[in-house]
Amino acid sequence: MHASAEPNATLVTIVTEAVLESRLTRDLTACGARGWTITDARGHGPRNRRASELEGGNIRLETLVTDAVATSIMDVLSREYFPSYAVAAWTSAVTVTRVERYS
Amino acid sequence: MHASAEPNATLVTIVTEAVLESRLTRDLTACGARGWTITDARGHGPRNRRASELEGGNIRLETLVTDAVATSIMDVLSREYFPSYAVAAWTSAVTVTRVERYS
Amino acid sequence: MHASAEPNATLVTIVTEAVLESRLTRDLTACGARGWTITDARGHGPRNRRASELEGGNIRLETLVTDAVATSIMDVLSREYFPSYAVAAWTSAVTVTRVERYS
Amino acid sequence: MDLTSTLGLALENLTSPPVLAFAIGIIAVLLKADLRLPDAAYQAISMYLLLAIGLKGGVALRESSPADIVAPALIAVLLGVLIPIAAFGLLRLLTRLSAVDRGALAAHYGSTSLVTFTAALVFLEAAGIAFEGYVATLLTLLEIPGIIVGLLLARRGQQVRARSSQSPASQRRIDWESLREVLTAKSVLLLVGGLLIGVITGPAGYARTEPFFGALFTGVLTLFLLEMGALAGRRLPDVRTAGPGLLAFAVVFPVIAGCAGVLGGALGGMSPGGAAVLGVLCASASYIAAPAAVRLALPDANPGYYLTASLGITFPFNLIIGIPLYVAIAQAIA
Amino acid sequence: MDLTSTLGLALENLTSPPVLAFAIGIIAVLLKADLRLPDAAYQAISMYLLLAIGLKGGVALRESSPADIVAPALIAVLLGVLIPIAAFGLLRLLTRLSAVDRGALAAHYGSTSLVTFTAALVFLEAAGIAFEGYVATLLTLLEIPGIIVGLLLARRGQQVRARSSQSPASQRRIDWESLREVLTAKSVLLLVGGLLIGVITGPAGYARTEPFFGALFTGVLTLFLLEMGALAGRRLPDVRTAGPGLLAFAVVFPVIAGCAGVLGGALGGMSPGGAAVLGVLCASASYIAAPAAVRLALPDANPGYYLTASLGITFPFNLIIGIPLYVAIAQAIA
Amino acid sequence: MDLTSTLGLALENLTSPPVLAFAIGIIAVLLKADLRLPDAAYQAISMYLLLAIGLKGGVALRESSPADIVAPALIAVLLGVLIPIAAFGLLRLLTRLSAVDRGALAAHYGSTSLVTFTAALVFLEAAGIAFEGYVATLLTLLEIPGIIVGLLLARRGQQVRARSSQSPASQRRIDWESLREVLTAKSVLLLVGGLLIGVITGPAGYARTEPFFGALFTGVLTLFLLEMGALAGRRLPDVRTAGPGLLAFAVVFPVIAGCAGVLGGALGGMSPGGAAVLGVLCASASYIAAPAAVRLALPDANPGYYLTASLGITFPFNLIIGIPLYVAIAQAIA
Ligand SMILES: Nc1ncnc2c1ncn2[C@@H]1O[C@H](COP(=O)(O)O)[C@@H](O)[C@H]1O
Ligand SMILES: Nc1ncnc2c1ncn2[C@@H]1O[C@H](COP(=O)(O)O)[C@@H](O)[C@H]1O
Ligand SMILES: Nc1ncnc2c1ncn2[C@@H]1O[C@H](COP(=O)(O)O)[C@@H](O)[C@H]1O
Ligand code: NA
Ligand code: NA
Ligand code: NA
Repeated sequence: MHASAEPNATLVTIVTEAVLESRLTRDLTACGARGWTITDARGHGPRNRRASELEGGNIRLETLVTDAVATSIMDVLSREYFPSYAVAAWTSAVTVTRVERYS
Repeated sequence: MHASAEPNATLVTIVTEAVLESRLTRDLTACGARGWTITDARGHGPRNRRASELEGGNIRLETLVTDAVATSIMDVLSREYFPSYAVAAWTSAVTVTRVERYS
Repeated sequence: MHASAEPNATLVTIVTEAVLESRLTRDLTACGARGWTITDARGHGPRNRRASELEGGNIRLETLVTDAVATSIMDVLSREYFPSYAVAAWTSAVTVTRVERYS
Repeated sequence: MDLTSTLGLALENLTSPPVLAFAIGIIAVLLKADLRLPDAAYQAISMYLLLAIGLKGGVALRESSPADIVAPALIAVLLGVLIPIAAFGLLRLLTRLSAVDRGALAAHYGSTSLVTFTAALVFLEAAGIAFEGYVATLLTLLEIPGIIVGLLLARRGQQVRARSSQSPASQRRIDWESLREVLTAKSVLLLVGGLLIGVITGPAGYARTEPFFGALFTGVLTLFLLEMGALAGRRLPDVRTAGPGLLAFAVVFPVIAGCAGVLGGALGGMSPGGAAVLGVLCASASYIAAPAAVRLALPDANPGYYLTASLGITFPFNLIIGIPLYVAIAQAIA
Repeated sequence: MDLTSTLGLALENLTSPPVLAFAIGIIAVLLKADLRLPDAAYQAISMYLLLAIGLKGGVALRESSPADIVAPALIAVLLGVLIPIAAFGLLRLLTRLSAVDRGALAAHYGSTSLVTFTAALVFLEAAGIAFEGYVATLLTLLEIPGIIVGLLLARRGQQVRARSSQSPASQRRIDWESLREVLTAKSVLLLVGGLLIGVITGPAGYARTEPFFGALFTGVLTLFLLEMGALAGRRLPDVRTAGPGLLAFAVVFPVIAGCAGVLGGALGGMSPGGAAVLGVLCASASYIAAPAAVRLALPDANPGYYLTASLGITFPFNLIIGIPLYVAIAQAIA
Repeated sequence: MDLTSTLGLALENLTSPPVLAFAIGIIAVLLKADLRLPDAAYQAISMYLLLAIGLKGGVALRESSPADIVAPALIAVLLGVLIPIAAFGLLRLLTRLSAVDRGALAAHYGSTSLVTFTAALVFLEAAGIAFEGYVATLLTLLEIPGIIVGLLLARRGQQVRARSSQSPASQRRIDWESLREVLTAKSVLLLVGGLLIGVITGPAGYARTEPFFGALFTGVLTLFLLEMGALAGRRLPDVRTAGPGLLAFAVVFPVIAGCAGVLGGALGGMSPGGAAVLGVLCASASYIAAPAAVRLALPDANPGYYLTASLGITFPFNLIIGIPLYVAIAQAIA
């Protein structure tokens, strides 16, 4: 393993339609996430059915959470977002120093 | 291992000159990528030779693919992009739930 | 392991206040980083005390470095940035092809 | 009003810079070029148009007596409720779309299009036809109700179906909190805000901002319609898949709703110009507020239907044919 | 000058489009709506305002004899040094804030607010009150010194405390390199650049750019104040936590500094209009350059104090009450 | 035309707001400050300038008889082919650059610079010198051919070398698909679109958009040249490394090509003003379309050469000295 230290947190990355931003952050908070970082993005995917481009394209949201919170976020996404909206989401193992901030 | 589950997909991240966007996405499609997410970016690198800043700086592209597609993308980058253009690229192991969407 | 190859570099991701951009890149260079990629971002965190929104929100900076450089970056962050500024930072293990560019 | 002057109006509209810019925007898409404005410019110009319309409307509103406005305002709200219901019904006749898709379309046609309204004002001013200053108030009144009626129609349709099929998706409740954010969006506030500023500051205060909010208006709209042409043009490939029923709806319904609006305006005692503007408001379909609200509240509705109909067909139709048509009808009636 | 005309000035200010737009921006925040301009538009409009002020000031500067400017310029620089010292002292009386927080606030009140200045010019022009063309020069002179004095005051306070407590954070030195970047920022360069262009090109050259830099000015400011209202409004919830001492400071200190400015202007031989502008410059608190510099140099200072005071209280106070007040005082003195 | 009036022209140019703003932009870079516009504003203003030029040109085009345009148009296309060939040849004499780098430079000097053209129009209008309305058509005709000729010259040079050295990079084919996207870019479409709108709508339609597209033009250009100064200034450090040969080329070649353009215009029957504009078109080097196309098609060409020459040297040279020079020559010839 080549990283500075063993992974001790999970990074969940979610790409979805910009119109969902406020609903998504509310859902993340409910799952236990205490922070997130958002950038504006554009993209292309296998489905490509979406609302007006007028509202801007996608957002790319990252949230650093515990494993348990990550699992509950992926559950909410699977249940509430995947069936109806344009979403891509993935998790990865990362290392943080102030782990108490993210749990 | 601390992620929600074992990694089951590869995330390829490519940072390059904005003027290459359409050529790059065509090449990714040819390699088998079925989706990608792009954000506008700026940067600094060891080479730093590039086209007009007028055309905007860099793009940062992420594509979630299978291991095989990732390998073929890195091959194309090494052959067609690294020699002549400003590019930084890396891959990492990530976990997705709807793995069939990315293969 | 599912990535194209074993990890051979460390990706440090830093999210912080936009007003710190030039100071941060100077510090990264001093730590040995030879390149970085920046995107504009917005976010929410457990502290949320920051300068004027007038100066724009956050930046999200990524730098691909060796393990040793990553450690020294995290040290500088812990000493100089964490106590006073809004920062989130994490490291992860990634795979690059032209490893000499990043060390 | 005779045919010659109607054709004259139509020709004047067709050769005006805003409509020509719209055509160039569409042609650019066909040539695979991208004439879109940067997103920030698009947002800033939208805000400018809304504030300018509000301001000018507010200054004019000072001169209207409240008594003059009551009837047109009530008629507008009534139309805002009836039009989506009529759309929902007509779509059942013309198409085989599901209740959700019909509700989504009803929400779009029940609401209004800022740019179509703006183009109508510019057209009337160029043609020297007077209209009431309070039409900006009617725009504000008509923006939201139609969307809510459309969503409720879709929801009712879903529940009827759900009772038999028990599909879990249809059990989901509307997320009113998210919807509130969409519906109290910038547009209503900027219009109302502009109206208030105009009413309070009056002609003297307005005069100093006129070079910005007044003189530039047609030019800015021209630049903006380039972008709208690009947006509409990107919807054109989907027109083929929309089916003949939806296509017919997107052309016929605006005319019906437009006539209803003109008639309502005339009954409410408005001048021909004002009645024509109410007609345009009724005929136009929303392409900003409604899509965002529908995407959140009715994720199963297909954007391929509602965006294509409102932005790809009805918007160009109104811009090119509808506006002079409703003006001609209003002049004939009055 | 009698009370009637003072009230007339106040009313004219309150019903002007820029001030009304500011109010709408605040109200929108209370309604949880977001009327903010896209960031790129905000930046571009700021650059436009700075260049336009510089240009116009430069053209007027040609007509001033250097002798007329020397006294007001010296007085302005003196005020730029004294005002932050006075603020630092008054804050010690009124609040229990630490030296760092008081220094941070001193830096803000020692500097100036472009938009308050702009609004004052627009107000004077609307009221038909003349002022010296070189006031833009005074704006430039006053922007930076106050910030540096404020930072030094904070630093001295920190060192005094550090000698006893030995806290490591207070040993950190100011990062002058980063600060230089902040302080030689766009604003000073655009102002000075505009002044130079104006001086060299003169009335003839300016005339061709007047439709852009002159005629649009009030309208653009109106659009911009919508955004400023949104920014100020977002600070309002923090006002409660700021404490009565800071609140009092944010209202009382502008009046004191404003009177000092008016007096200084009158002593320097300026017209009532010009003295009023110098009063506005002294009374206004920076909300761009100072926050950025303070954030870098004094990270331990709480933005909740300095942003709330400068942007949430003093800015609206000056815009609504301060400007006509300083004008009335200047007219009374002269 | 005598020397006095030539110097008068030069001075008038040097003291005009656009040129002064350009100088401020350069100076800001030397002071390590950043006066750049946000990217979205840069894009939006570019679109505005292109549309405005097209529109005005189109309105004027209505008055021209097609017969008048044929000769200048043919001459323009001819120059568009000959100029890059001449540049390619002269670079072989003056420098030791590779064929690829010379081809890249030829592509830049074969194409044109929108902002230089715009500045020339503003200069002529300020000086009260008439020019043909169809010059915007010539701009459109000259933008693309020179780029393609330059790329082909570079490619031929590469293949000649490749036949002996067998380097794999030179086997790569030009990616015409990507190039098509770059070359059918916004600029040509906006110009042609604007021309069409202008031709169709005519003076009456244009009049209503004139406050936006006409009156603001010089002011907007002034703001824009601030940014162009920043861009050019950022290239200046590279001038030292460019070598004396390239430096000489970047100053001498514009004068040669400018004279060719003026002569061609005069032979084609254009007025002195019109011939001067054709001279400016020939003398100017592209800094948008050409760099993007060259970066894609000739990745091995060094941007340090072509951007520095076109943006860092030739652009300021034309703006400050070239434009009045070509006008003076045109007036002397005619
Ligand atoms: N394989 C992928 N890699 C990265 N991003 C993706 C991928 N597939 C989809 N996306 C992103 O997810 C969004 C929604 O995808 P879709 O639901 O297929 O339209 C796209 O617009 C992309 O931004
Ligand atoms: N070590 C690095 N970490 C992250 N991004 C990098 C790194 N090196 C280069 N880049 C990005 O890749 C782009 C091209 O690098 P270069 O080819 O060296 O100019 C830069 O502009 C950066 O955005
Ligand atoms: N858990 C998290 N995941 C991702 N980004 C975060 C997280 N917490 C904080 N951030 C980012 O770091 C910035 C500063 O956080 P804070 O210091 O808590 O205000 C926020 O504005 C976010 O952009
Ligand atoms: Na409607
Ligand atoms: Na002050
Ligand atoms: Na040329």
